[in-house]
Amino acid sequence: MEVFQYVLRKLLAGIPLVLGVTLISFVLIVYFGPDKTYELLGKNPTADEIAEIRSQLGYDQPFVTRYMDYLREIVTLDFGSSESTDEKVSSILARTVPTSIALAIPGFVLGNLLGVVLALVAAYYRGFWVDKFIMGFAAVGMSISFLIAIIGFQILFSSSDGLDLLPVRGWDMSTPLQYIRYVTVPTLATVFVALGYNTRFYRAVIVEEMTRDHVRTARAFGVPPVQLFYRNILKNSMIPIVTRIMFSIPVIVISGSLLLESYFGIPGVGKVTYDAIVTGDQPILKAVVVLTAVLFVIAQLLADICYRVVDPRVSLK
Amino acid sequence: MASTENNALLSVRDLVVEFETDQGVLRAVDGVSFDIHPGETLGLVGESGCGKTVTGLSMLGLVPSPPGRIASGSIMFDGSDLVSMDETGLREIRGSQISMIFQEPMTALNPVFRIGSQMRDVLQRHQKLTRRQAHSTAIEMLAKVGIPEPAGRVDDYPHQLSGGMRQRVMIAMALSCGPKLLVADEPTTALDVTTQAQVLEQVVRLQKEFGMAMILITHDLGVVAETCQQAVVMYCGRIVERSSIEALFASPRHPYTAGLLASIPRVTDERQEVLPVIPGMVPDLLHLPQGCAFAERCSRVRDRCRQKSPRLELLQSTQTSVACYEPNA
Amino acid sequence: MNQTPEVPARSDTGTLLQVRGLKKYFPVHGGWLRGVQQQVRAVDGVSFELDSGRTLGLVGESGCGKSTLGRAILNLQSPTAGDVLLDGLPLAGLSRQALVARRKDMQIIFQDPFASLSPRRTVAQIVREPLDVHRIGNTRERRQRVEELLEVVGLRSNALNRYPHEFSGGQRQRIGIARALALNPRFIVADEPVSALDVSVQSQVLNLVTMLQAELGIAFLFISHDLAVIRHISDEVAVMYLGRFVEHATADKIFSSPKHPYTRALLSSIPVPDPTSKSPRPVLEGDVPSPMSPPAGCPFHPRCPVATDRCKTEVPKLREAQPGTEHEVACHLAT
Amino acid sequence: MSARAEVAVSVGAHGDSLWSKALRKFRRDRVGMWSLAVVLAYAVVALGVVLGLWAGDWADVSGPKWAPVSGEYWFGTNIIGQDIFARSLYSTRTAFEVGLVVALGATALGAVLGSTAGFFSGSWIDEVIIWLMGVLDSVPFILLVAAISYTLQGSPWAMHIAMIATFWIGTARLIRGEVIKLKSLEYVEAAHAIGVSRFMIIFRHILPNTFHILLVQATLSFVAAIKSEVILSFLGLGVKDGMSWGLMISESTFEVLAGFFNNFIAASVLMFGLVMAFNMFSDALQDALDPRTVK
Repeated sequence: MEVFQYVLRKLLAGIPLVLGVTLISFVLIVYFGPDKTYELLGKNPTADEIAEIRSQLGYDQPFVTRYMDYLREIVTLDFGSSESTDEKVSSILARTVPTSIALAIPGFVLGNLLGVVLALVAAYYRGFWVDKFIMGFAAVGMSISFLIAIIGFQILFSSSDGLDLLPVRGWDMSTPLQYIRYVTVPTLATVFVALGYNTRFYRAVIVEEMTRDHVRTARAFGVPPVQLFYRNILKNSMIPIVTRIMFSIPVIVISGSLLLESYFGIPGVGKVTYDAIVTGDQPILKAVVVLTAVLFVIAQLLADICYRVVDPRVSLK
Repeated sequence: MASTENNALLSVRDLVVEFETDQGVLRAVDGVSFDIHPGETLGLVGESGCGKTVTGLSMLGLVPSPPGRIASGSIMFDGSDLVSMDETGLREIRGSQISMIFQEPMTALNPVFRIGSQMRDVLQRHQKLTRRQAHSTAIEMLAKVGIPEPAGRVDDYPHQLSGGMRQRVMIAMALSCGPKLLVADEPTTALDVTTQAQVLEQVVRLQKEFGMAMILITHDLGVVAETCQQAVVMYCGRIVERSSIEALFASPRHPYTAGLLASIPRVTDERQEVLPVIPGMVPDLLHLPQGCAFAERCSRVRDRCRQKSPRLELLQSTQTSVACYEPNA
Repeated sequence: MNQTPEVPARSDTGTLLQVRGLKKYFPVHGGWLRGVQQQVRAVDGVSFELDSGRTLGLVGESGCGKSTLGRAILNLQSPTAGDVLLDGLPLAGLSRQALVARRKDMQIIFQDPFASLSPRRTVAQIVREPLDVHRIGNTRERRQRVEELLEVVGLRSNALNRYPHEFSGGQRQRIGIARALALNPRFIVADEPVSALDVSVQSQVLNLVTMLQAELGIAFLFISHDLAVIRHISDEVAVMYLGRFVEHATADKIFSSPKHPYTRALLSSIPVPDPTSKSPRPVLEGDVPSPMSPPAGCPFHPRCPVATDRCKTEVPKLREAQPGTEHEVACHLAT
Repeated sequence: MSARAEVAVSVGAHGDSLWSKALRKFRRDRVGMWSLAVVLAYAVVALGVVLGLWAGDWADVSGPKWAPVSGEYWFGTNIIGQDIFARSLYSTRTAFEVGLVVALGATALGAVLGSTAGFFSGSWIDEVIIWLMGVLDSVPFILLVAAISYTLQGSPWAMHIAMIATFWIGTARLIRGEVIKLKSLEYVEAAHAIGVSRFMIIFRHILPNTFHILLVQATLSFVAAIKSEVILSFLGLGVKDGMSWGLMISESTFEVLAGFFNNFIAASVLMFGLVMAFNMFSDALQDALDPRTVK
C-alpha cells in the first residue's frame, strides 16, 4: 500500500516534467516547425486553396488550442498517422520499439557490467600498473567518437579489408544466429565507447567508498579484501551506479539508437525518429517526445525504488 | 616499565611511521616505545598531529598505505612481531586479539547493513560460530554495553541509533570476541558530555569484566585522569613523557606536559583572570627544528636543546621517563 | 603594551541587550506542494538581559539550540517570535538598511576556523571588509585600522597579504576575531570559538577574549559545550536544554550550588583532570529527545532522576528559586 | 600581555593564493603539461587558419580523385580531388570554433542559472530552474538540435545553440550544489553579520569559490561539443557551410567500404589527438584545483 501510494505520488510529480517537455517540443517542432502548406498544394495555388489547406492542417487555430490538441493526443495515446506513410503512429512504435530494445540491450548490459568489473579491478589495484592500464584504456574510449568507433568496427569485421565476417549493414532477428551476426558490430562500438565513461565513473565512486570510515572499521575487524569489496564497498557504491544506469536508459533507447540505427539502417525507433526529423513528420516526433519524457519519469521512479532497496536511510516518504 | 618486558602484553620498540607527501617524507611517529600489561589502561595523550592516532593504527597494521608505512621498529604481541607479520596473520588478530574503536560513531558503521549483521560477521569469522549462535551472542553483547531492548535493536540500521548508542554498538562489536587489547581512538570526543560519561563508565566496567588491556588515545586530560593507570604524552611524533597517572598529574616533568596541564581551564578552581599558556604553536612536521621539537615554545630552553633532541630516559628514583635535558624537579 | 583601538564614549553599565520570549522554529518541509509537516523547536521561548561588558556563558549539549539562539539574536536567522532589543531599541521590523547599520554594534565569532574565512581573500581584505561595507574612513585609514586590529589580536602585519590557508587554526581564529572587532561592536556572540582548537592554543585564544573584554568593554554571549571553558570566561551562566533555559544565574552560583537536576548531571559528568578526585558520579541515563517531538511537561523529565508526576504534565517556568536571589531555574522541585 | 605576543608566519614573503598554489601543482604534472602543449599546438593550427596562413584552399578541386599520399597531397585527395590535408587543418579551426563557443556559452549559462538556483534554494526560483533542467534533459538531444534548426530556419548556429541549451545543465547542477554548500559556510554567515549585501555576497564570496568547477566544466563542454559535432554533422544536423571532422568522417563512410581510408584516418586521428589531450588536460586541471588537495 505504501509502495503503491509512493508510486502514484511520484508519477503525479512527473506531470510538470512531461508538460514542460511537450510544451517545449510543441513550440519548436509544431508551432515553429516546418510548414506543410506548400507541399500539399499544386503549383500556383490561389489564396483560397492556401487558406483551406491551412485550415485542414489546423494552422489557423490559436496556439493554445493547438497545444491542447496535442495534450489530448497524449492523454488518449492517439497521435494519429505518419504523414509520410499513413501508418498509425502507435503501430509504428509497436513495430520498432522491440527492435530498438533488442539492439540496445547487449551493449547496455555489457557496457555497465564490464564497467563495474573493470572499475573494481582498477580500484583494487589503485596506483599499480593494472589500474593505470585500465584507466588508460578508459581514456581512449572516452576520447574516441562513437561514429569513429562504429566505422572502425565495421571496417574490422565487415569489410573486405578486414575480417569480412559480418554483414555490413541491415538487421535480421529471424534466428538467434542472425541476430548475433547483426548485433555484434553495433554492440562492440557501444561497449567500447560506454566503457570509457562508465569505468571512470564507477572507479571514482568505488574509490570514494573505499576511503569511508566504515571500511576502515571492517578492516580493523579482520575482514578479508574480497569480502570487504563485495560486502562493504560494492553495495554502498550501488546508489550512484544505479542512478547512472537508470538515467541512461531513456537516452540509450532514443538518442543512442538513433545514430546506430540510421548508420546501419536498422528499423528501430531511432531510425523512425531520424526519418521523421528529415521529413518533418510531426505525429511521429510528437509521440517520440512524449515517450522519452515518460521514460524519464519511470527511470526516476525506478532509481528511487532502487535507493530504497539499497540504502535503508532512504524512506519512501 | 620498559624493563618488565617479559610479562608485557604488547611492547612497542622504536616505532617509526612515515608518510609520503607532495613536499617530502613526513615522520608522523618517531621512535616511540612503550609497554602495556594485561588488564592495564594506557593513555596516549597529545594534541592533533602528534602521532597518537597513527601509533594506534600501527597496532593493527592499519596505517593507510600508500602513502604511509611503518619504516622501522617492532610491535611485539603475544610473542610475534606485528610489524613483520603478513596481512593474513594480521587479519586473524584484528577484532579477535586486538580490537579498535574509532572517534566518529556516525560513520564508523556501515550504513547499509543492520547492526546485528555487522556484529554477526565478526563473530562468525573469528569464533567460527553458527549464524544462530552469533546472533544470540550479538544480543548478549548489546545488553552488556547497556543498550535497552537488545533483541529488537539488533535489527536496527546504524542511522536509527543516536551517536552514543552507535558508539556502544562499536564497543560491543569490539569486545565480542574477547580481545586481549582494545585500542580506543578518541572514543568519546564526538559525544556530548553526559553521553561521554555513560560510555566511559561502561568501557571501564567492561574492561574489568573482560580483563583486557586498553590503549586510550585522547586529547582530553580529564578523560585520561579518570580512566588510565599509565600515560604516554606525545609531541610532534615523539614521546616526551611516560609515567603513571598519579605522577603525571602530581608532578609533570616535561615542560610541555606541565604547560598543557596548567593551561586547561578547570571547573573546580577559583576563576583565574589569565590562564597560563604555552606560547607559539606546534611546528610543521615537515619542517621540524633540528633539536627538541618543543624548544621554540619552551621557557627553559638551553643551547643544546636546539642542537640535539633529548632521548627518553628514566628519571632516577622515579617511575617516570622524560625526554628533556632540563626536566622539572 | 598596545594602544587600545578607539572606543567611543559609552556607559559601561546598564542593560545592553534584552531578549524576550525568543523563539526560532524550523519547518521540516515535506517538499514541493506538500507543505510544512513538522517543526523543529530549536529555540523555544528564551528571555534574558545582558549588561554592557558582561559575559553570559551559554552551555548545553549538541542540538539544544544554543547556536541557533545566538544567530536568532543577531537576526542572522530571523526569529519566529519574540523580541530582541539592543540599547532598548528592537531589531525586529527594521528595514534591511537599518538592520545593516545596527550590525555595527553586534558581531559574531565562529567555531570552525577553516570555514569562517573566505579562502580566496587575503587577511587584509577579510579584516577590511566590515570597514568597506560601512564606509568607515578612507583607504589609508582603513589600512591603518586593519594593521591596528591585527596587532590587537596578536598577529604580525606581515600577515596582511596572506591567505587564510597559510595560517594555523589558532591564528585563523585570531583573524576572525579581528574582523569581528573592526566595527567596534558592543556585543559579540562567540559560538564555540575554542572548540576546534588544541588545548595549548585554546588557552591563548581564551586569554585574548578575556583581555579584549576587559579593555574594550564588549558584552559577550559565549556559547560552549565545555563547562570548564564556560566557568573560566563567564560572569553569568545559562544552561540550555531542548531550546529553553533550565537554569540561569551568576557563574559562581551555578558552579557552587546548581539547582536544576540537569545542571547537576552536567557538572558531575565532566571528566576532571585530577586522578586523586575519582568519585563515583551519578550518570544520566538515555539520550536527549528529538527537538521535533519534545516530551510533554518538563522536557527533561524522561531522564530526570527525581521527576514526579507533575513534571510529566506541567511545563516548569523559569523562576527565581528563592525570591531575590537572582538564581533562576526551571524546575518544579528546585528551591 | 601574553595573549598578544608573537605569531609569526613561516615560508615565503608574499601571500600564496589558492590559484598560484594550483598553478604550481599543475606545472609539476608532466602529463598535464604535455597535454596542454598538444592542445596549444592544435590551437596554433586553428589560429593560422583564421589568419589565412594556411588551408585557405580547402575547398579547391585541385587534384585527381582519391590521390594517394604524396609530397603534393600530404594526406591524399578525396573523391572529387580536394586536398585532405587542407581540409583537416580547416576542420581544426571549426572544432575550436564549436568548442569555444559552446564551452563559453554553456559554462556561463550554467554558472548564472546554477548559482541563482543554489542561492535561492528551496524557493520557487530554484524549483523553476530545476524543472527547466529536468525538461531539457528529457528532450532527446538530436531532436532538440533538429527542432532548433527548424525554428532558426536552418541557421548554422542552430547546432551551437542546441548544445549550449543542453550542456549548461551539468554545470548548473554542480554549481547549484556547491553554492548551497558554500552558502551555509560560516564565512558567508560572517559576511551577512557584517552587513554585506546579498548581491556582493554572491559575487564576492560565493562565485569566486566556484571558479575551479567552472574551469573544469568548460574543458569538459569543449570536448563534448567537438564529439557531438561529429555525430550531428554525420546526421546532417551539424556544420552547414564549411568543413569539419564530422563532415569528413561522414564523407568517408562509403569510401572506407571501397577501401579508401585517407579521409577517415585523417579526421579520426586528428580528432582523437585533440580530444584525448583535452581530456587529460582536464584531468590534470581538476587534480590541481581540487580544494581537498590544495591546502
